[in-house]
Amino acid sequence: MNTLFGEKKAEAKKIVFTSVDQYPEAPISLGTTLSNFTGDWRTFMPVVNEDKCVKCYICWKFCPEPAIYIKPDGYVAIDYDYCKGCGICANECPTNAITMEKEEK
Amino acid sequence: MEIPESIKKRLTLPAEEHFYAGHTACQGCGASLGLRYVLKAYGRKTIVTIPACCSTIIAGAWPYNTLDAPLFHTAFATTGAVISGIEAGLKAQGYKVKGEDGVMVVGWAGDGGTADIGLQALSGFLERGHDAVYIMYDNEAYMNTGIQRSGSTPYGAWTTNTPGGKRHFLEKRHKKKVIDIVIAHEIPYAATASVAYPEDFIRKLKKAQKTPGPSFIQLFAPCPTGWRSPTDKSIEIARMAVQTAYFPLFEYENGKYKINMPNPKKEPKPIEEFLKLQGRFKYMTKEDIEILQGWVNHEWEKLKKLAEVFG
Amino acid sequence: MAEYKPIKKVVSGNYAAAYAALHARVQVVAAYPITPQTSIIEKIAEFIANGEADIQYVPVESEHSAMAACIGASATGARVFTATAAQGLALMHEMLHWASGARLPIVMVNANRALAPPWSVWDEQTDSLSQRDTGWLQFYAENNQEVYDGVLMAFKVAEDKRVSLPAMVIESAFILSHTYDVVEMIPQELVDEFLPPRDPLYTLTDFDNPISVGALATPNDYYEFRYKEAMAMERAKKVIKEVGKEFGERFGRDYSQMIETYRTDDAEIVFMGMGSLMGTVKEAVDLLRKEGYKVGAAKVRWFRPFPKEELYELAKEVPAIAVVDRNFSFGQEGILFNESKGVLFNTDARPLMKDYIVGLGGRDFTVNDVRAIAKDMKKTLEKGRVEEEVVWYHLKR
Amino acid sequence: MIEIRFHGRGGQGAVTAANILASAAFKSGKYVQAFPFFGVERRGAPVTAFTRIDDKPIRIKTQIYEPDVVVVLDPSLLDTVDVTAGLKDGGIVIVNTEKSKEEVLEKLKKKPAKLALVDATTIALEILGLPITNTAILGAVAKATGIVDLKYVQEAIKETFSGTLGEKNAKAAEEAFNKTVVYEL
Repeated sequence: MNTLFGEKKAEAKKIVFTSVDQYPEAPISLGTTLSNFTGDWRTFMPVVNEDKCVKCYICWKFCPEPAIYIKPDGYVAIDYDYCKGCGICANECPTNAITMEKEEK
Repeated sequence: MEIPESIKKRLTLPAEEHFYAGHTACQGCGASLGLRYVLKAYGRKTIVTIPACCSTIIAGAWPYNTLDAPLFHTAFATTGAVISGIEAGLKAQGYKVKGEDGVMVVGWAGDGGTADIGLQALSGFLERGHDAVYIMYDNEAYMNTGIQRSGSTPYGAWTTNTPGGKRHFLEKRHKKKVIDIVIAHEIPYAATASVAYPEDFIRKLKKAQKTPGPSFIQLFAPCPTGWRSPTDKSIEIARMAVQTAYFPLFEYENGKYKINMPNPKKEPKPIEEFLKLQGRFKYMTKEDIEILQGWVNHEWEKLKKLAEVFG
Repeated sequence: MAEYKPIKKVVSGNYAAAYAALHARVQVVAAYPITPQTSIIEKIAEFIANGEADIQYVPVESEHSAMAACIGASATGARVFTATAAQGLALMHEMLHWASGARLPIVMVNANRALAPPWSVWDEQTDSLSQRDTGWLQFYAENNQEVYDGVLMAFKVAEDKRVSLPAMVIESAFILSHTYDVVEMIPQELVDEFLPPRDPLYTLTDFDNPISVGALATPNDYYEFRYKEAMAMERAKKVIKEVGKEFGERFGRDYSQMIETYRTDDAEIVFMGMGSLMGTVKEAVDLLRKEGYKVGAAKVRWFRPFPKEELYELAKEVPAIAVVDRNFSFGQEGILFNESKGVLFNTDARPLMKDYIVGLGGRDFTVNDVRAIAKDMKKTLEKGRVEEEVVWYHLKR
Repeated sequence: MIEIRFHGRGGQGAVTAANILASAAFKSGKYVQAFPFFGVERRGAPVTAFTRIDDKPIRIKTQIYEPDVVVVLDPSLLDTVDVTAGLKDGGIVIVNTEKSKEEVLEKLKKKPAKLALVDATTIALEILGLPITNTAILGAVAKATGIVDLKYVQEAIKETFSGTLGEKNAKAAEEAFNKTVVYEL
């Protein structure tokens, strides 16, 4: 699976309770935020140009989500389910291999 | 997805990720990056305490947890006290706390929760010498409540309760030097760090882990929403804060000061380089900028002197 | 079960509390000094200094931090104890909610003390009663023995998974805290049998399955957690009675009643109140009985959860109840009186009820005062109606 | 029930005396209660402390208004405090003083049934090297009232003060016991 969180992401699900009996006794968490796809916050989407990418991983380093992952071939890719489109990756990329493009929705 | 070993070697940060995506931080949030780095450094054998702040939300609304580590949400003023209690509770039950294989007890609080309402609890924590790490992520205002000034807000900054306008009413107080207050407690290890320099930050986190007793790191973490800055500029702004010596990176270790960045032998960049990237400073007059530059110069000289005398 | 041979000691209420904490094998104590609580923590510090106790002691910089540190420690699964009074309790207020909301069974002794201004260090219950909505169980001790027993029972009730809520054991400033009295202590191995190590509802130390505690809950979820807490408090009544009964079976002092009644069977007038003043009331009841008054006493041991059912059982048999409130809610009346009346509203129990505000700020409340109240109450009974509902009994007129 | 009131000055140990007396009585099988007047007195100010002794558990939680016994640790208090206030008929007054019976009686507003005098200060200075009279005076209490045996007083003293300090204080009590003069009035 092409994502940073792999199986965890696949297993993540929304937890919604319809009866008080389903709630835990104390307010403790029951899952991760991986079920929350924040990709729809995005206006501009980062697009990676592998021809320019030098595999420095600066974009990976500075992604606040994190939504950038490293593929087996060493190039980076973006998990658009989570990427909010902040543009830090594009701004920090030393070779301008990432561009922010208006997203068709 | 597992990163290939050949690539892992080339990464400048730990490959392991213990900070889940899907969190609800604003676009370009410096604080969320900071949390990501903390968990990279310490892994999941870490108990994190977060008081009221943006990270309360970032870390996940019930029933979700953004952290792949135990997390206790607590009241605004209490970070220092709660981590003291967690450390005591762990020790009482025979856990090793801090050190390479110990449980890491981490307080993660904003500047308001540290410089203002949580200052007393912070002081108590430092003074008593608990084995825990307190990280103040500094975005220079109460961002979670909607951008109000804190003790850590710099001179000249617009906030919603120090608004710039026709009558020119801006923040007229200089940034509170929380790190200096912390150092006055003469704890074993204190440092400043920036999300623009994660390798440096993680090195400092590791040092804090190895050093027995309380450690404190003040982490500069831009907030595009509150700073009225473009979301893609967060790292650039944080870098500029260091390069202008507005927020120099240094360490205080066993009584000795060490400046990491910028280079003390070189003239820092003018403060305007930092200010111009952010809308919050747009109401500042030329005189205001001079006043702020004067403060930066004074503090920078002071730090250099400290590093020279107690280096 | 080993045979129970009590160890009798002459100790202050504060020392009784400290010994109880020691015998309960508390693991963490975080506290801040305040008169008249201080000697509890001093005594515990002395236990530690003498090597009699293995306790992580956190001398914090405020009561707000004291409760915060207790909360942190309790969330790791440790057994946690603290103590405070008045101003300190008020400063803790925010964190009291936190402890109960996070369902942490911390036990705290509060030495009832009047709130300033004007400054006072003397007895009054308004400090603890104004925390009645924080989700803490509240046990009011009549004497030093009940302070000791109360702390041990409070841990057992609070830590019961059906409850998992914090508990406050309340003693009177000086009248108990600094008064030396004979206390029967329980040998350690028998305390251990009664109170096994804590088995927490959750802990922060499960690193393989990490949880967050207390995250933001939206209007869609918050409500259910409050209901859960309300039900836990309701279940606490049953647990209190079970634990109180077990305590009686093991150690001879039965606490299965949340309201302890004294000579109420044929009583026309029952004095109802909480804490140390009820000792004086019982003494007065004996004297007044000899003088021909048909009087009895009802001591409310647990104010939270409020023993509604027991109060109803009492009220339906008794023509008149004189509530002695060492507390006051401004804009209303004495707090026990107020709550008691409320409990009876939808029942067929309709005793004449009057509220006597007594002993605020440590004003001494004596046998003669109880006699005067009995006389006044008798007049009310003869008239068959309550004319003056709230009486500021000691007021200089 | 016997109710005893101690008058002293802050720092002289009146409260400790009340507690030790209670412990001693407890050792002889009694129920006891001991407490200070709940004030905020500092060192040197007049202080009051109380002990109740009974054959059955003591429930009453009020201050003592009508004592059976009054113990005065500091003779100068006779001039400033009405030490016999509320003293029961048939009551006993015990005073640490070097003055004569007549001189003391002149200062008392109410004549007790029994007056016991001892120069506890001199005894304390000789044995302890300090003018702290709270343990010595308990010897006088044992002698004048018979409420409690001297040996229990000494045991209770040794439990309160460990080691040589306990031994010395116990000796002071014994010395005072022997030197106390009791007048039936």
